[in-house]
Amino acid sequence: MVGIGLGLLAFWLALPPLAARTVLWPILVGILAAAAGIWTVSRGERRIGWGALAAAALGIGGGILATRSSLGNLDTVVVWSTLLGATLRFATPLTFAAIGGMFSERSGVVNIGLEGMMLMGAFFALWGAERSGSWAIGLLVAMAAGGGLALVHAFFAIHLRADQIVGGTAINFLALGITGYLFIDIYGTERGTPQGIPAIPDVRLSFLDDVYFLGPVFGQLNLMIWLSFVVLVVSYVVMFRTPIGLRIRSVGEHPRAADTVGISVYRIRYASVVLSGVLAALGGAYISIGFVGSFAENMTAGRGFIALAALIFGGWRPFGAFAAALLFGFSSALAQRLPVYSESGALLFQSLPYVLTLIAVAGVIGRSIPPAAIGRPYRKQ
Amino acid sequence: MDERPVLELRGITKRFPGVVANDGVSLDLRRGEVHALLGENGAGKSTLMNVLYGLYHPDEGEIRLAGEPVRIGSPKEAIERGIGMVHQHFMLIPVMSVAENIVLASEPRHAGLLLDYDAARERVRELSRTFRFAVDPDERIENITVGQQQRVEIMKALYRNADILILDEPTAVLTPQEASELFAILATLKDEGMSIIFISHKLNEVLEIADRISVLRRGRLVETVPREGATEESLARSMVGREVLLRVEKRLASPGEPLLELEGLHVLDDRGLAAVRDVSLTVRAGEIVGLAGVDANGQSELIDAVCGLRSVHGGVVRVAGRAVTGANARTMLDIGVGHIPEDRQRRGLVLDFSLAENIALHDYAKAPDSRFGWLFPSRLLARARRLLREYDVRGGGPQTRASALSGGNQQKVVIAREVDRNPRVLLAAQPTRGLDVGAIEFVHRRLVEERDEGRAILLVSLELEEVLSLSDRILVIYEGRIVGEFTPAASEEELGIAMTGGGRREEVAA
Amino acid sequence: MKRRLLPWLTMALSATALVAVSVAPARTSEAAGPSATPAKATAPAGGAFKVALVTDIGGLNDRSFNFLANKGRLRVQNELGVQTRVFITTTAADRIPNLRTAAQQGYDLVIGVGFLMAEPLSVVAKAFPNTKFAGVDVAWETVKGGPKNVRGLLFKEQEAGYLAGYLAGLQVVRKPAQGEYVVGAVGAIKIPPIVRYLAGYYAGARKADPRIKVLINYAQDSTFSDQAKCKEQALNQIANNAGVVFQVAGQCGLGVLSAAKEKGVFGIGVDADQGYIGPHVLTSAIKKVDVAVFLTAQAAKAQGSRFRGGYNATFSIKNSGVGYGRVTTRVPKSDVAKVEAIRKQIVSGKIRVPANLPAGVG
Amino acid sequence: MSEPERPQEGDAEQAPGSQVPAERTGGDYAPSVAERLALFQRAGGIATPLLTAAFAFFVGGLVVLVTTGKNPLRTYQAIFDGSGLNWLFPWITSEERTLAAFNLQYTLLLTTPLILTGLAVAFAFRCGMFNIGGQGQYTVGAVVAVWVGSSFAGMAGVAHALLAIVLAVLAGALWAGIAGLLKATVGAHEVISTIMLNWIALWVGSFLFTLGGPLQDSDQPGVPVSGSVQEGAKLLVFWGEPELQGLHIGLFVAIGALVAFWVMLNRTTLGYEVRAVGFNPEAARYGGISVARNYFLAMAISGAFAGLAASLDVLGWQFRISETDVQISQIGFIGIAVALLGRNTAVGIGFAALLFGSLLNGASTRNLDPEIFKPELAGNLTLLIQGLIVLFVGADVLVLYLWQLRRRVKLRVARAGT
Repeated sequence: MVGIGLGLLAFWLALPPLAARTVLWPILVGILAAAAGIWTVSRGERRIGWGALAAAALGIGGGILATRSSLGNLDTVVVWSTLLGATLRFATPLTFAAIGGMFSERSGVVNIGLEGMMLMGAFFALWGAERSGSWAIGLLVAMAAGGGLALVHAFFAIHLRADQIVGGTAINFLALGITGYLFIDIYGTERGTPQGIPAIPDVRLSFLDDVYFLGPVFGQLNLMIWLSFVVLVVSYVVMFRTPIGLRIRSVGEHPRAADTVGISVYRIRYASVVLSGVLAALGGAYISIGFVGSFAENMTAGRGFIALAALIFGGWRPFGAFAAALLFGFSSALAQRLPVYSESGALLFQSLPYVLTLIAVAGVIGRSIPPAAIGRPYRKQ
Repeated sequence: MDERPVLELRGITKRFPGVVANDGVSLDLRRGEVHALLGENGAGKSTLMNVLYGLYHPDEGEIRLAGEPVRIGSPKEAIERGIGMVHQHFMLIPVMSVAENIVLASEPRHAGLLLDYDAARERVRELSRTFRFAVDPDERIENITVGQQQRVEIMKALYRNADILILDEPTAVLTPQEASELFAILATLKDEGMSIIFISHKLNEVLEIADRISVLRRGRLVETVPREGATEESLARSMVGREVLLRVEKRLASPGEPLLELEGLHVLDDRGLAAVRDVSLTVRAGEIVGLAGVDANGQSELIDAVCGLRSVHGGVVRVAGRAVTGANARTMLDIGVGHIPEDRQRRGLVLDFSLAENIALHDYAKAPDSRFGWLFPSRLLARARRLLREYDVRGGGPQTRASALSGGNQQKVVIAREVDRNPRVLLAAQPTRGLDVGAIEFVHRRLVEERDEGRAILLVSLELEEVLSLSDRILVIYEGRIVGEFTPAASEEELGIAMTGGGRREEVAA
Repeated sequence: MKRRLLPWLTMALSATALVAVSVAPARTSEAAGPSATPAKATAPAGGAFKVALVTDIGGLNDRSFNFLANKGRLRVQNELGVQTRVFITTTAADRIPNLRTAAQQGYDLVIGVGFLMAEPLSVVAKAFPNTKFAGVDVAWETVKGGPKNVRGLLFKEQEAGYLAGYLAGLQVVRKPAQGEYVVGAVGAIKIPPIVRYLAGYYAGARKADPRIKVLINYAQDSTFSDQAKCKEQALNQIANNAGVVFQVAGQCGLGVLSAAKEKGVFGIGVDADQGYIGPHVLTSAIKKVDVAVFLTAQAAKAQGSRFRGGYNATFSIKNSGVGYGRVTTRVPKSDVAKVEAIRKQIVSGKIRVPANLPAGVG
Repeated sequence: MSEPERPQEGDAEQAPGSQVPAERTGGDYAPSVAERLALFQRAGGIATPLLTAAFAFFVGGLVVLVTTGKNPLRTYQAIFDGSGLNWLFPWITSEERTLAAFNLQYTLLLTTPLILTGLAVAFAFRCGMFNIGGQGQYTVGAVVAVWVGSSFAGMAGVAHALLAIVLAVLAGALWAGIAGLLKATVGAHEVISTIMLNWIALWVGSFLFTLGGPLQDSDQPGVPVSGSVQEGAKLLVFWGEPELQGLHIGLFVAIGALVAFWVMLNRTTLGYEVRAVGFNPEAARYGGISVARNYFLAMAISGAFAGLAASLDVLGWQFRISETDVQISQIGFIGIAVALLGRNTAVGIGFAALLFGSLLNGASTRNLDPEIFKPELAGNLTLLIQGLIVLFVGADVLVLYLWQLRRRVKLRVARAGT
């Protein structure tokens, strides 16, 4: 409800009598509305949630249109298709990592090491692709590296029952050290990563070329973006439509109950954590060999934490997390385009995803209910 | 009835550090019978059943199924051998649906990979129809009643084709109607050839449902009797019978003015269900009022409400004439309510604090322990030294961590702290739980002394003997209500019957 | 009390252990050679001329000024036979200690890289009056106290930007996207050297055709390394019909060139000649930090105590301190000729390139 | 939108990581966070940190050996000498001593904020919370310190410095207090909220100092840097040259903070409450302590330490902050490793901060001769060692479990024998 209200407010803010001079306000409010919408949807109140989302879209769109016409920034203002394209590109690594995190956390293991696992993926994808000359092998190497680091996390969290948050922090430090060390050791300080590393190809859908709007958005997307859609759907099916998913969730909610019906809590948790590393690494691989084609130290630059936020924000559900990732992607994409209106303000706008998450965990928009046994090591009797 | 036992336990012994939970227990279960396992709290019933269900491994003895000796290493193996268990604390996942909970770990599938929800639902409906369970397979566990949850637990076992069903204190959480519905279900199951082990400490229901009754006491099997011929009195005697009766020397009480008064108190438990219903009682200066009852009948909630750790849902609490309903823990402490909590390790002590720090737990912020926020450890130590001597705490000095002490000495520290504050009202919840005889004696003597000092003491205990020997008046609590008042002259049997809901007609709960 | 002492003891023990570890091999290291430890390096090296380079945050592999400065250092070492050393700055706390250590260890010339070195140079130069200092991108006037042993090494990036902008302009006029004449440029953050590049670029593009619209964005990447951010900015500009995108963001800016490649438009490299990346790199706006470092070191070596500071050595098109790099073969030779003509006009002073963007742009 | 149901007793009462009533999960789990914390505090003060650090260095050494073929011992020795700790040796030459003195100054300069950000993590930890937000709290403190320090031109020096410090401390406290308040009132997990606050602080800080930002230096319009701290407000340098980033009296403030930390925890009622809540929130509640209030206060005090760290850096040697500095700084994160290695005790943190300060300074390129080890690699080696330390510190409960297990087995054997 609040969402719808906010969305309408966003639209209204942009309309002539008020004629907000900058596009900032309608967009901000609109994004809040969208956030509220995602929340409601992920909490089951679908109709209201979608309503809020629609209102938000309307608000943002209207806001942009209104200011655009009034300010005459026709040429520099958001071109919708590119904005959406950028949103997808921002969202893709987040989606991979967030869904990875979902598996881990749904099984009851907190994973703040997502950032590190992504970083491993980013480096090893590049290294693998460079050495083998094949991006596909690069991806496999990345998955192995991310999974390997996740295995370390799993071992400490599950078998040694170490604090999962401390462990995740260590994972992040480690990944930073490992990738930075190897990067310099292998590629040196001067050359950087070589040119012409096989990149993950784009998918051309030429039949879309002349389709209005869809063409520019979906006509040429990286394979990994499509893969993220696949992962999204598959992970939803696995988590909510298969016995495996049911077991993962049961282990995260009530491991003792799962144990009493004969489920191996340890095995499920190990598998889930490793899977989370593999998926997060795919997200990292997208950044390095999917998007920019090279590697830099600390390349993921905190995206793992945003993914974690998206996961929480999306209520530990694949589509919720995806929607949150899109929202964060959208706000990042917008943040890049805002300097047209207020240059230094753009820096402030960069913090929007974090503010949203903070509001979300504060329960202002809606309370996130985590898996019940999250963060608690399980000890067999 | 088929006389061949489907299940035999022979000489099962299970030890835990410091305790022998089961001591050579032998038991058999016949096809199509309800075999009740009766015993007080801590008699070893649950341990025995966990052994059977593969959660514990017995130190000695063997289990035979249909005459074959078997080793049950895990719940999974138990399930595979046709043993189903309904735990006292349900093993259900609140956020999942009934069907999901039931099929978990042996899910019907289609295409080999996907979970076949339709089949799962259909199976659940089928079970529901067969046994008249009336449970909606799509409802989430957290949205259904406790009685329905229990049926889900039973269905879990049925779904896995169990022919032996263990029910651990199944009625502890049920309303009377739910309990009678459960009995109807059990009767149906029995007719279908299911063998049932029914663990309980409620005499009336045992007599109502069981074919045979085994009584456990302190880890040992006392007797196995057929229902025919068993009476509440006979069962109560073998259940609570004592070898030695500890007697406490005490003078007759001379009660003064009322210090603790409860009027129509209502308190909810953690799930938001009524735990204490309309309780009114008065404790006067210089008397010990014993609150007798079986575990989980609202005692804990009552105590918590009185000392400000749980919100009061209705009614009035008065301490020394002043209405303090709903005051917080700090206020209650300041007004003079002392509280020996039932779980000294979880609540009564900060195990990683030193004894001196633990003794200061209530008064650290007051002179002489501190002034203007500044703590004086030396004063803490001095007081601790005095109290430890006075209460004969052994095993450590003021700087020893509480966790290093034995249970009895830990309890002495708690009592020392509570009593030394000179409270007007002292709530003693199971003050001797887990203590050895010497420590029990000490605690008892001390409580009586405090009574003679003029304190109003409300004693909650699951040990009938303790209540009888200490109290000046005895109230019996059953399902959150005070169901009777007795004098210390009452017999254990009388009390036992009241505590277990016997001796009176069940009134229909609201 | 005993319990409380334990952690204390532990720490003391671990410290002792560290010491033990370090003492044991100390003897072998002495045997190994005189330059084994920094301490040894202070030993007078017979008065031989030595050059030190202190980078700014961002690492040597920034593909930009740190990288080039280090390249210059290596050239000094190889061609002049001079002992050199690079000091890498990783945090704000490193700048002064690095400069100071370099001076203290007897390096005759210490070159700091980056405009944030102005402040540290001012204090270190004062403390070591006999050491020569130079600051890449440091304007001498901003070095407090006007020390005479500091030389600013400034570049007229705007001139390089101008040529790049002009060449870019020619391309979009020849082949407008969606009928629009648009060129773009992506800066890392808004700092003076970057702004100078952009100002020149803007003016140069307008010189090619006044109808040209110049898009200027910043990636807001202080680390100069998040290529994804730069690439997004470039993609956005390309979507807004930019036919050429100019990267002014070091390593981050490689993302800009990547975007250009992906979308089939031209990219322009910065600082170093990035033509090696591919034919989609139209050209590079070159800032010869390596040359500046080399020339400064050469002069300092030759002049000895006569080496002067107290002013800015400006590197411009005129003295080949800035310029443009390899031009892709995809453009007609005539364009190169046009750019050459413009270059000559700048050299002759006929064209004066502004160092700042007009108000309201960028 | 539906109002989410709230558990009866309020989440604030529960251990971190659990937002549901215990019974929902059975309650028979391995140690809760509070219990774990207790183990953590108790776990053999002697062996574990030493072993942890030694093991981390050992693995780091292996990495050096395998990847570069350099002698790890020589690398470590060079790092040690670079840290200036050899200044303490009586036998080094006077020439070496001069260099060592200068290195030690920088090491201690780095140690100063590390002590404080370590305390920022430790204080919250003692209350059962994990404060990952030290970096954000540091940033906010730095912003306020530099803002105050560069304004009020006419103000008397000492008062000016004090004002800047106090306001920075308050800012850090407030920033962390947000996370504390959220935990105390709605049970929001402090790890998530502090991570978010870190990023918000980073971008707000960048915004303030960027060109055209509100706090950007008006004297240097072309540089994204704050104004400079007034001469008078700078802290006194007592060792080394004041102009050359000598060692300022902030070190004593940090040591004082260590003492204050110890005193606060062990000699005040507040510390008593904090520790009680940290060890056993349920018992604390029973003892009449407001758990929620302590969550808030403990976070705020943690933030105050981080804010103090920032103000000392700003007034002691940094004097101005650039946009880059805001984004690059890692001091707050290293504080996590400091606190964990120091076992959240005052003395431990002091030594751990010194260790990490030494590592950072000793492994810098100015101290690590390229002959011995590639200096660019050294920074990452430091990170690696840091990660390993945190990983193994986190698992040192393992040592305790093994210890207990051994004892239990022994007991059983003994009993079986009789």
